[in-house]
Amino acid sequence: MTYVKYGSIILITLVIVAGIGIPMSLEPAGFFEFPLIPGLEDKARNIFFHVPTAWTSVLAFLVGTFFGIRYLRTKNIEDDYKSVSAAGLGLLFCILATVTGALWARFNWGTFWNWDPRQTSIFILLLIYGAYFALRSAIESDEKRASLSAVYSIIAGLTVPFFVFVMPRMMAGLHPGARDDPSGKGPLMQSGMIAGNMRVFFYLSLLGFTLLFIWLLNLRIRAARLEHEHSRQQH
Amino acid sequence: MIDFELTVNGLTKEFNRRSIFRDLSFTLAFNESLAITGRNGSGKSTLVKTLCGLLAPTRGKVEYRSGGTMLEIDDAKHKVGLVSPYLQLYDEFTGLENLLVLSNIRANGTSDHDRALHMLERFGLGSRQDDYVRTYSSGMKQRLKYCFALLHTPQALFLDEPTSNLDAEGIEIVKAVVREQRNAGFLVVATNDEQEAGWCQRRIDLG
Amino acid sequence: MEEFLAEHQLYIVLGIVLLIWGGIVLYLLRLDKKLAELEKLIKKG
Amino acid sequence: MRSALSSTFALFQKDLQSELRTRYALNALLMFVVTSVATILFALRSDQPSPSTLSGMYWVVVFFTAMSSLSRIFVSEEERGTTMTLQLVASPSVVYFGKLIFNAVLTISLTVAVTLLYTIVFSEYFIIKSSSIFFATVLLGSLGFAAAATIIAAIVAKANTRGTLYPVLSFPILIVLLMTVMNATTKALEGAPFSDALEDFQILAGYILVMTGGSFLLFDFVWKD
Repeated sequence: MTYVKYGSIILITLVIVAGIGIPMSLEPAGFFEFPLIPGLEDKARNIFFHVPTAWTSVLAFLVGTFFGIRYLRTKNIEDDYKSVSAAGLGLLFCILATVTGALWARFNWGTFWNWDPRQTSIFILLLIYGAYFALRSAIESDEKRASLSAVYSIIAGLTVPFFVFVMPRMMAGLHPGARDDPSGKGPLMQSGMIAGNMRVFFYLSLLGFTLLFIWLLNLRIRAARLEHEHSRQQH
Repeated sequence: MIDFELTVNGLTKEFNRRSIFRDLSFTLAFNESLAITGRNGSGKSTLVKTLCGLLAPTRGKVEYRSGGTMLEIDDAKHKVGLVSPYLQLYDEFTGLENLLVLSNIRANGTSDHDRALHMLERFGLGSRQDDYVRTYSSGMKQRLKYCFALLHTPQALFLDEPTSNLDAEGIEIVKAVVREQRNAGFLVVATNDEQEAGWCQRRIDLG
Repeated sequence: MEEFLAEHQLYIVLGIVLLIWGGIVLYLLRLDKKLAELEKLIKKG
Repeated sequence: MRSALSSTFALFQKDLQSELRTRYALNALLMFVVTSVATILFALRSDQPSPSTLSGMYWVVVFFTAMSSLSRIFVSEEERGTTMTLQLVASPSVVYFGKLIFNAVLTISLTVAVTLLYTIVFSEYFIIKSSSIFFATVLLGSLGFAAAATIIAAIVAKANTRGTLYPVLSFPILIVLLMTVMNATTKALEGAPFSDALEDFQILAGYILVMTGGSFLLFDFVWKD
């Protein structure tokens, strides 16, 4: 956990410094210059911060569902609070991804919300998290709450592959990789544009946020365990 | 004699991290009977539900054996009869329809119309068999629950508060049922009443 | 405001970084409060 | 196997008979369809709705009406205290499939009612040009609806705030289905050739299979206390 903790701090600090500090030029020379993309300019730097939040919220959903499945198999209440802790963090990062995404969209595409496939996906993820917590608050028995919310998160997870197929076909996309994007990759991912240095920092950022998620999850689970043990002593 | 028995091993049930009962172990063989006693809220009904396979235990095992081989819980349920205040029948059906519908759903080949009529007759519901259950009094509903529980000649009969809402005549019929069950399988009675607990050979007190 | 941000787009990036940072800090503060409450409870119990 | 099938059918019959007698879901369902279509009529008044607007409106009515009645299938058992009775006489898979068939029949009759009403009130605009696409969409859509709605109904029946919780839980699960059926219905109203909608039907069929399979495997955990 020490590596995770300091790793996440160092990586995210590094990415913030590099992501904001490294200058941009139309013809980058060397590693310490990002390519300047007309129309995106400095906003391209958002990729280091906005995308990892969305990634973390999806990761949290997967982790939460994984522990949900494990609860159904073991009926060990500890798996349930691991699952709910992951979901709580997922909700946090989902909100962050939605808000930062809306802000970026405002200055890049003109409006806060465009119903672009990825915006729709993150909105649905937000709805799923909302429904998950609404369900949990409506059940009194601990065991019942644990198994029903696990079942719900699995059922919700089952619809995810469909979104991957359905969404891009149904609506015009603005994000890179959408149907009507001629290059199929979007300006940021186009070969040569992000290649090299930007990509390095992007992956470092993903790693940093993943480590941050593991650290926060660990803290949250420890708190939940304390709470659990305390209420057990009360009885 | 048919070899049908229930083995309970280390049975524990917890609700909201509070244990209802802990580490129960016993065996019930053919012809045996067991009374479960205890205060209100001591977990009598929970134990009965767990034994019938309606509640999953937190730890431990409930196993039914017929002729030495263990039964899957869904097969065992076909040999279980239960009368419980938590178990209700359908208000919008008549007494007879309830029995027929439920035995059709059970579908282990014995959707016996005559048997249903016989049970209704035995519990004094013959004249009301074609009336909707919502018009029944609470005592009549209790009698109908007995008809449902005994319809498929269960080898394990569980009675939770066996005489609630019953009049003197009803109680006499129940006593006769209890006597017969001793030769047809085994019997479990959950009750507060000393006299009813006395119908059984053995007793578990949940405190 | 609009024009200023269009000129100095780095501030949009800065805003987004601060938003994410703020969200995480809020979460940590809540967790901290929760732990403090638990400590109090456990000391008492 | 055979006895499981006949049990499932007997359970379906019981629910059907019970519904025909009490008309809990049916009356609410009809009133809901009529009022929501009337509201749409007021809102559109003299406008000329496009095929995509109409197909959207069609499924909005189906969604909200279904939300008012599909959850009853488990809630009514829970409220009357007959859950235990069913647990005693039937295995979880029998209960799930029996209830699923009932919900599917209910949804199909709901779409029939909405279709009839739409053809009457929007006689100029709601013209099904490609009936093969339309019927396949409505049939597959209803089955998908029932598959997802049944497991959610089972979950909701065990919670406290059932009425409000049901649409909240169902909507995220049903969005994919709604988007696909709206898309396919638009094609049917525009008179596209059948092959144009094949991709939508594949998605719908996949959805039905995944939802039914998943619910079947998970139903045990929901149904048993």
